[in-house]
Amino acid sequence: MWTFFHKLGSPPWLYSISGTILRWLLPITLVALAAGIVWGLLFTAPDFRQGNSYRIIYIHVPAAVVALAGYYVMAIAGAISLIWKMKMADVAMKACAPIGAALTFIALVTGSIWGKPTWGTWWVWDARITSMLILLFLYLGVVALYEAYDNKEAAGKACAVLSLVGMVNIPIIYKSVDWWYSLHQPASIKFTGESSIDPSMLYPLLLMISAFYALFTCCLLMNMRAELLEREARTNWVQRLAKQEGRS
Amino acid sequence: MPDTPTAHRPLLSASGLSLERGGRELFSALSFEVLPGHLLQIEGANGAGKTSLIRILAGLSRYGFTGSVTRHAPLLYLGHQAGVKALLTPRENLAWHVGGEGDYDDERIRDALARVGLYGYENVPSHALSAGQHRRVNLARLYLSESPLWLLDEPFTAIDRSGVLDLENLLVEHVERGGAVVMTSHQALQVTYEVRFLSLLEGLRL
Amino acid sequence: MSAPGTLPFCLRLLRRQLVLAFRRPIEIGNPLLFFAMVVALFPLGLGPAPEQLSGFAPGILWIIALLSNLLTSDAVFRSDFEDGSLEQLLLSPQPLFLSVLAYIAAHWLVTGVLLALVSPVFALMLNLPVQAVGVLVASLLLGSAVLSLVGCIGAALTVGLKRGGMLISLLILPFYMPVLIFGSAAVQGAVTGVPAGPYLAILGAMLCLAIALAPLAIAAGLRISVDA
Amino acid sequence: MYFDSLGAILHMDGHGSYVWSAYLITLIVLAMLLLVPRRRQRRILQQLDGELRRRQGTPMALDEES
Repeated sequence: MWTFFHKLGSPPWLYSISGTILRWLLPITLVALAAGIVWGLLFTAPDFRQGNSYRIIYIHVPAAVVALAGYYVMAIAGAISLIWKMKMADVAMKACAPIGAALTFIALVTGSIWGKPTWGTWWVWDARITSMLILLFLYLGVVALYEAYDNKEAAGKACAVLSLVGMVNIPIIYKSVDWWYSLHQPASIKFTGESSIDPSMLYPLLLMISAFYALFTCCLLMNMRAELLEREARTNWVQRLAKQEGRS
Repeated sequence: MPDTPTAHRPLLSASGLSLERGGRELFSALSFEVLPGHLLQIEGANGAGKTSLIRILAGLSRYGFTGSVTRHAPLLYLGHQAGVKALLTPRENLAWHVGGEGDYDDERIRDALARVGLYGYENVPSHALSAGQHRRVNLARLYLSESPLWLLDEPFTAIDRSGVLDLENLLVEHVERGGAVVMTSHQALQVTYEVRFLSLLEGLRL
Repeated sequence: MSAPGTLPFCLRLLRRQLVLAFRRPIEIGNPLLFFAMVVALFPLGLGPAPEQLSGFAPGILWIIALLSNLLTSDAVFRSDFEDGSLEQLLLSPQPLFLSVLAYIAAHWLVTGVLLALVSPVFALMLNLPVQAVGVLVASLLLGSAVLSLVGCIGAALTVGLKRGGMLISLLILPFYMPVLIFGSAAVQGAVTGVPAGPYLAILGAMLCLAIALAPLAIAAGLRISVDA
Repeated sequence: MYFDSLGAILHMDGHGSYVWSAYLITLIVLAMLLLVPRRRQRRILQQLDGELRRRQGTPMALDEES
């Protein structure tokens, strides 16, 4: 366990192992993503109430699920960097924020587009959308805080604290928004319950969720690799790498 | 409490301290111990990392360096800023100090302020005092403090000639009592006591 | 002579912060003035119809209280950071968790409590039904303590930054939202005759959680800010 | 395949514009997510390589300069 941690803490090792992982994971992810999109768009029957517009679910729900999970990944990485002072956790945490923000953005935009044919309006203050909006604010707060610090090491620590505070708060925020929505519930608007989703719709959805998770991992690793190179620019292994690969 | 100082037990020990800023190595593998009776002056040009080192020693800098610092005794740190609130009087500044070192009664505070040449200024609002007098209020903490280990960053800044003399005497008194002082300063100490020098590049020397 | 006990030390810090605040009364008056001015904005923006205003009053009052709290929380640690007192606080032998609570208590007393106490005046100006005024004050008292605790997290994380003013709002506002939801719901409930007890209990629960956890984050944030 | 023709795919019973725009935006954002770190990585390596060559002062660099 400890040696594994030590290895994780070694930048050249992390760089090379993440390169190997990416070589396999990235193609698989792209194929799964393409397959899921084609399946969801072309090979499933439309929803009996919402018609074809429900096909947006295949990107909206995965983006939302992974965006939320991404915040927890970020907070856990932050906790590791604070407790064990592991620099790689810092790098991972920093890389999570923009990806999570982008996924949250996707979830919001697709939700809004979905809302137009379903509810007849681009934006509804529904519990889930409101929660996603707050999640976007949380992500952007982390990005803004990171950018505001000149000392990047301090920036990482500060963002780690902020993301931990966010992790404690997210369940509270989600529960309160849920409760708030049930208090003010406009009667007619409701999702078709996802619990009763038909298997023929569920399988492509599960595929897409997995693909989004894989995509998140790929982006995370790629961002970490770039960040590693920048932080370790003065070391021998990066300079060797630059000689090999920089001249293309 | 420096009552029976065991001369060989260090008050502070640093091992393998290295610091890099902006790709430049300020110091590396710096190891030393501060024993009771030591008067240690950190040497180096502007930007050499003196303040960084003293902040690491105090425990204010916790990231960005390698090596370890162990503090075995309560310490008193005086930094660049005076830490004096303009809205409080010198007496209140000392009595309610956020450092939380001790309960000082008015008499002790009056004595300490008198020692730094602020007799009669106890209840004047600090915004009526000059920058040098703010620093003196801060230095009055040295007369109140019972911490054996003092970390002083440029204590002579904005202090006039007689103030410097008083302060030098105080430092010697403190180390003779079994305390220890680690300080940075651009000027050489005019004291008869043995001063140790810590060069950021070469390490400890006499 | 030895170091003072933790409780006396914290009370001394509290007293220091309160004296500092009261020696500059304008700083205490500013949030109240802000409250009054923004209250005046709403009739101008929404129209003066009393029924409409009274419908929005719980939300309006809570949002303004939240904003004035937010605007003042930036200053909690700033002057101590600038004059070096914060370094001394971090080096003090006292537990930082509790000394930080003293700072927050002072902030709560001079903003939250004061706002809660004057809020009935503004509630009447916005035609809030009289039976809801008591709940408004109670919810503001409880809620503003949570706001102070959470706001100080943002203050601690941004105190070292030159341009922290706007940033703190971005960091902290999302965490204010649950407090806003339950605080304004309590007042809304009182208007429609729903017992406010459960809402206040939830606010109290949030307060307990915040007291237990926020000082940890604030202490960590202060250490990072002083380090940077 | 659920749809009969390309036209039906694009139209989707009137919801086509919503569905397709949602997918398009998503794909653009995802593509950016993947391309930005890749470009950043390449840029860092190139800059570093240039820096190293400058420091060594190879004749190649002189030729390019003239």
